[in-house]
Amino acid sequence: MSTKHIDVAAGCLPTHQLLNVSGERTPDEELDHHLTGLTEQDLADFLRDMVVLRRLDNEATALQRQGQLGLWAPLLGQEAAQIGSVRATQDDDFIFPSYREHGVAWARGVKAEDLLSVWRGATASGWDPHEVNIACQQIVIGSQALHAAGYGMGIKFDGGEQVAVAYFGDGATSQGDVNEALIFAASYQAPVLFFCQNNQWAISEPVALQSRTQIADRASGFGVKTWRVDGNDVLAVYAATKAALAHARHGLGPTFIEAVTYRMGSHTTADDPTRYRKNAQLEEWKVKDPIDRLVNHLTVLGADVQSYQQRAQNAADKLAADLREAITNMPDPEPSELFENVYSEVHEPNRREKENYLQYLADFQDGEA
Amino acid sequence: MSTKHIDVAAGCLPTHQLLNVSGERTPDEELDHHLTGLTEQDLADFLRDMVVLRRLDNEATALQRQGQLGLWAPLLGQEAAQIGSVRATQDDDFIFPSYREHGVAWARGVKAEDLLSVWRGATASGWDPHEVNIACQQIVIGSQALHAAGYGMGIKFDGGEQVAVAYFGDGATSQGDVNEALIFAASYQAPVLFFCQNNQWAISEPVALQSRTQIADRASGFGVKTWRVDGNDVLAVYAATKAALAHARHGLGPTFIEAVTYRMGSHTTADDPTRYRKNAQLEEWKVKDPIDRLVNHLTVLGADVQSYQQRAQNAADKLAADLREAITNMPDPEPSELFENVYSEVHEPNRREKENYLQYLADFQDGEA
Amino acid sequence: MSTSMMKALNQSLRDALTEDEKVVLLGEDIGTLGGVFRITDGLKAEFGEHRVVDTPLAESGIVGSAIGLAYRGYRPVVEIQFDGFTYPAFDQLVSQLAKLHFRSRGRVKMPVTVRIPYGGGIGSPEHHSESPEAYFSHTAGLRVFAPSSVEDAYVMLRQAIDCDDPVIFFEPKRRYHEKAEVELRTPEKTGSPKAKVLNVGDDVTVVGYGPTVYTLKDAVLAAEDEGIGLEVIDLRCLDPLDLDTVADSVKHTGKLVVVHEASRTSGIGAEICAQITETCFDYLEHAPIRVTGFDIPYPPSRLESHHLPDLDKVMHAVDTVMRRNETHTGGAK
Amino acid sequence: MSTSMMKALNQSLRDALTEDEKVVLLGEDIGTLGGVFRITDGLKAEFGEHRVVDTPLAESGIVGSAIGLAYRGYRPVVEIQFDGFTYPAFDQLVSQLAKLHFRSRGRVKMPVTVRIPYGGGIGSPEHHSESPEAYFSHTAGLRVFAPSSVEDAYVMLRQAIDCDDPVIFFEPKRRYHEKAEVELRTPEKTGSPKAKVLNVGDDVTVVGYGPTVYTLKDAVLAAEDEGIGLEVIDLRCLDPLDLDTVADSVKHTGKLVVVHEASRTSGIGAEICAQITETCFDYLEHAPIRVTGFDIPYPPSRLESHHLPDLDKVMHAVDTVMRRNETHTGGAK
Ligand SMILES: Cc1ncc(C[n+]2csc(CCOP(=O)(O)OP(=O)(O)O)c2C)c(N)n1
Ligand SMILES: Cc1ncc(C[n+]2csc(CCOP(=O)(O)OP(=O)(O)O)c2C)c(N)n1
Ligand SMILES: [Mg+2]
Ligand SMILES: [Mg+2]
Repeated sequence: MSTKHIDVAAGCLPTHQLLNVSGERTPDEELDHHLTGLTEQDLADFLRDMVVLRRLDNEATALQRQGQLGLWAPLLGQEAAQIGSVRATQDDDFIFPSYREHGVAWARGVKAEDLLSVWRGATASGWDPHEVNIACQQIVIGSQALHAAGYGMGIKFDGGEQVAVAYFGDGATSQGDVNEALIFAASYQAPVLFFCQNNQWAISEPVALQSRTQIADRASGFGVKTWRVDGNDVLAVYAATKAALAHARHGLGPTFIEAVTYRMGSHTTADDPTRYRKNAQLEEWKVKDPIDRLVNHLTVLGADVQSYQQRAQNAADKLAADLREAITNMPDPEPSELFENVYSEVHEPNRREKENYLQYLADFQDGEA
Repeated sequence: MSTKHIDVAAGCLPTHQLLNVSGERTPDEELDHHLTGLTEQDLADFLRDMVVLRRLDNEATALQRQGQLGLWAPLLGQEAAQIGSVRATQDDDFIFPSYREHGVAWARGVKAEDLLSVWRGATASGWDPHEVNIACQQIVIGSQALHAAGYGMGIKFDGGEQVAVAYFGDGATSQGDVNEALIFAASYQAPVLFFCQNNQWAISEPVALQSRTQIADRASGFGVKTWRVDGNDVLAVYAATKAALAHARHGLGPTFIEAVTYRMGSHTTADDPTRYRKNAQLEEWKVKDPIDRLVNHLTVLGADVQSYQQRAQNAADKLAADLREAITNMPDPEPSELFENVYSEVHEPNRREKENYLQYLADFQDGEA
Repeated sequence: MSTSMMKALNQSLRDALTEDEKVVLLGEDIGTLGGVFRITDGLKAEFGEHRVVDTPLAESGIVGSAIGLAYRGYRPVVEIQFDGFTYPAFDQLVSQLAKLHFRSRGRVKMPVTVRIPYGGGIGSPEHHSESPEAYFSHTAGLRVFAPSSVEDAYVMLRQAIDCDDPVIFFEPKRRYHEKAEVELRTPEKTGSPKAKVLNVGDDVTVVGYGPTVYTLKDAVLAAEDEGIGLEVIDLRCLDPLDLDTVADSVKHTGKLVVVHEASRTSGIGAEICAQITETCFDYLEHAPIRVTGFDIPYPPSRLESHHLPDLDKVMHAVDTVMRRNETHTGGAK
Repeated sequence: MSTSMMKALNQSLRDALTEDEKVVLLGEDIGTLGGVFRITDGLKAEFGEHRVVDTPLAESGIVGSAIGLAYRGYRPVVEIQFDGFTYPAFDQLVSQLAKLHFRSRGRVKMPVTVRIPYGGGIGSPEHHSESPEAYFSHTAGLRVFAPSSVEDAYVMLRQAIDCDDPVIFFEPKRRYHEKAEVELRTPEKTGSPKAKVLNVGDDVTVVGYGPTVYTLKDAVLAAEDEGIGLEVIDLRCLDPLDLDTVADSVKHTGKLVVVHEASRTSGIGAEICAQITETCFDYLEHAPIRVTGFDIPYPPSRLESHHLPDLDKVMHAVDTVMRRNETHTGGAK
């Protein structure tokens, strides 16, 4: 790594943390009240979510290794950032995710095999956006931030109570589109939450290459209300998201959250992180593991952690088995699908192309061609 | 104008002013020393520059009205922002202007008729960028900011002492490219000055539509050292530009200046500002006129203002007469130019296309076709 | 009633805004100013700032936020101020707008209309005279409309807005002031417009669209003087291309000239010539030829008359396919 | 010595960096990682971070800053990580890079090479398998190179970097691992590569480039079995198109099949068919036809084998122009 990117300017914004590494609750004047009403059962549910999610992620990686998926983008280490935020949303808040928000989609009810079907190359989209209020996953870095801005403008125009939420990474903040999205959302004071998972890396590039300030400080410059939170602290993420959504619902406009986390795994199954980052960094972050953190907290609270863990484990086992079964039996799509949904109303050249190709295939099978 | 854009967040950055409206020098701890060495003669030269420039601008508008130019983008009111900044640069600092920086190009030695030839539609470029160290004028809003970032990266890579300077407007700050340029320049700590003339309007759109914070505050969020200055105060502009260039030359990276000014005229000769802005605003800004300001200052200093003004007037008269003469006699380009410089090395289809068309024209003149 | 194309477009937007509250307009300077071409004149005053929206100066932002609005159930109509400023939005147009219906397996509709005043001939500076239609014709998932007449401007814009697919709507800006006696009626059907035979003739099929159609109408008269009958076809829709209409004509005339302002190489003319050669090979008496802009950046305006297809170039091409001038291929290259 | 295309490209960059200190590489992940395809492997270590530059994640930023570097006298070589991520840079490519030489009346040179790994067939997710070459072929001011072989990869990349005009350099990513016995030698001339006849044959001219050329080589053998002689031409350069070589061949064979992965409508195949019809009209025994990707967004990878031109589709097209299958036009549409 080059020296020129090390001296990042000290940020103005503090990093909110509600749980320290030992799982103790640390007070936070601004965010504490957003935890009001959260029960031990809720915490246990967070734990189950994160454990199941980690298992889903592991299973997907394994399935990729076995040739069942074309690729997979692990979320290992980002469970709290995803679960803490999505669990703070309402079901009718509309989410615009990138390609790594498996946890967000799953928590909203998308089936694991539907999630994976896209990575298998069997389909272009794993869910119906209007059913789960999550847009199609986005691969083009940063594009979805503008869609969220537009959706938020729509909420504002029609007087809705919802919030549009864009998820993206630290690398994405360098794209023009993300910056334009901040500008649009700010200009119309639209109810949009920009949720940035700063996992320290954009493939092989450290976050300091993208920004010499804290990413959260960047957003402030746009006049967007911003929080920087410990992204491995599910309570801090949850509380900040609650705060941001409340801000939007009060008509106060867009917000930004930088969730400081770490991509513990490879960028995708095609990536080899040993080529560009030191093991020491990984070790440092292991200590901050989001699941351990919550387990510690439940322990501090004196809860029956083991039974919660057991329950989570059972759910994870079941999910993994079902998932493997579903994926390994997933049929390939029919060739006719190639031509479907290119247009919402079939047009003549589209119709002919389909007809010709299916005829060609049929002739071929007849041994004619 | 819609109400939702009125409550712009109060900025953090102060607006530097070295001359108040009456022409009195107001102290400024940060910028004062950048005026060291500036003589009364220099001030008189600034005055001449601004007077000549205003005349050039008026003459161009008149020539457009008379059909000699296709279009013109007046700079009326922005003379101090342009002259103050360009006079602070070194000749080998490389400038990336937009389409309104007539003053910048002219001050660097571009002939008035060469400037206007582009607006006449006679040529694609009025100067040789490598001769005057100014890139071709840029119409696509914001693009040139990235070119400046790249040029600055080049200076950094080859250890040069120069600075790359990008000029753009308030509207341009909404373009992805300008934001990406800030990111690139900051990432490499490249010697780049982003000079934004906030003239309050992007055609019919008020600056508050583009940004709810002061534009200068936006730049700070990128970790770029920033000044906000009274753009109608030639001394403040000059001093801030000196400060920014020194910053870059000391290897401290990119800087940003927001010069707060006003577009006193129409966006272009095709525009009718009465459709979207109140006369009262114009009247308000007339009081802050940059030329009057400097005249007042010279008066305060006890200088022989009248003789300076006379000298400026004479220079302006001469320029206007020469310019009119040159433009009205400017020949149209030859059709063969259509095909030249599409590639630096002519290739076969390009050669054939030219040959065919010139032959077609020749036949046509022979009455054959 | 005599109406200009500008007024027809304005009325089309007004009627769409009136009939469907989900229609919203987005663009630079389209609100208070009414657009630099005044196409949206008066609409903000009439429908309010939440229906006619002045946007920050960022084309990717405009198209990207229109996509978000479509996700929300809106029917956004976007104005790109000039053709040459389409490209900052290219990624949103090509990777998002064009593909989202396919990506979502039909679950998300993208009824977004992108209005682009295009083409040259108005003495403008660089980037104000481009014809980028081929880029979109090559991009699956988009429809591309290119009206040439006052009536079509009205009707096809209504159709574009009603269409559940994204439509790139090219307005021939140098014809904005053309007038016609028309009654502006709400179209009955959406879908994509078909090509239209504007003049029936026996000798040469001449195909154009948008701003060049007026030139082709002049050519009909000029050719008549020479005893040549031109069958003139206005394509109207560039994607999907309705080449059945063209093929029917070429089967009759045996000769084809295609005209557009855009650069020649890999332009839409190439596609038309290639397809017609496929479908009409045995009928062709001469290779289909093209009259187009040159393969150069759009030139300074004092040279643009050379760059643009004009009556002389079209007639020269007609003579060529009629085998009346054998020496060289001239303007048609 | 047996070399892979990846290694040849890597060596080409290394040699260019060594010979001219003004050559700099820019891109995402090209430094420490050596690029997601490892084409720049080891170069940052060898030449330093001011020659091999990891950039922030912004394609417009990459191309725009390369333009600035070119103004400063550099010869930037840009990597776009995957074809589908070219579009955010489209404005800088089309309105700036392509036009600056013209705009400056020849005073500014833009010797920028934009490397784009392109095409499908590697089982990737969306946006990783596109073939956007037609967009650039339609854009005057750019050159477009598309090598197919290991040797060409080396030589043409050197030529691209040496060229004073901007070159969009398309690398056939699914052939990166192809190997050949070659000696990598510095080319003598710059300018644009000419088309190359890879196989001489009497019956049908088959034209391709980049990733499809391997398929065409297979077709030669398959056709031979059927007693058909294919003349296979590798275009190598897509702008300027060297169609003299193709025309010479078609004048001999009378039949043309053009093959590419990109969608068919307004693709480069259309231009080739249109031009060849113009120049070879009297020689053609059948309309030129195309074997291309469909007019659809690139499909999910489990369907991509249907979308891509393959041996069967090429042979089907050969049979069609040989008038051996009359019932329908099938894969060649
Ligand atoms: C426009 C665009 N450019 C390049 C890529 C290739 N790419 C995929 S992921 C990635 C890094 C993204 O980093 P970040 O935004 O931090 O998200 P993370 O992967 O860390 O979740 C890159 C460069 C892309 N998908 N889209
Ligand atoms: C990419 C792009 N979009 C739109 C335009 C049309 N346009 C020309 S000038 C202008 C306003 C620019 O405002 P600002 O940046 O404030 O500069 P000013 O004109 O005030 O100097 C617009 C929208 C353009 N030239 N480029
Ligand atoms: Mg990241
Ligand atoms: Mg302005």
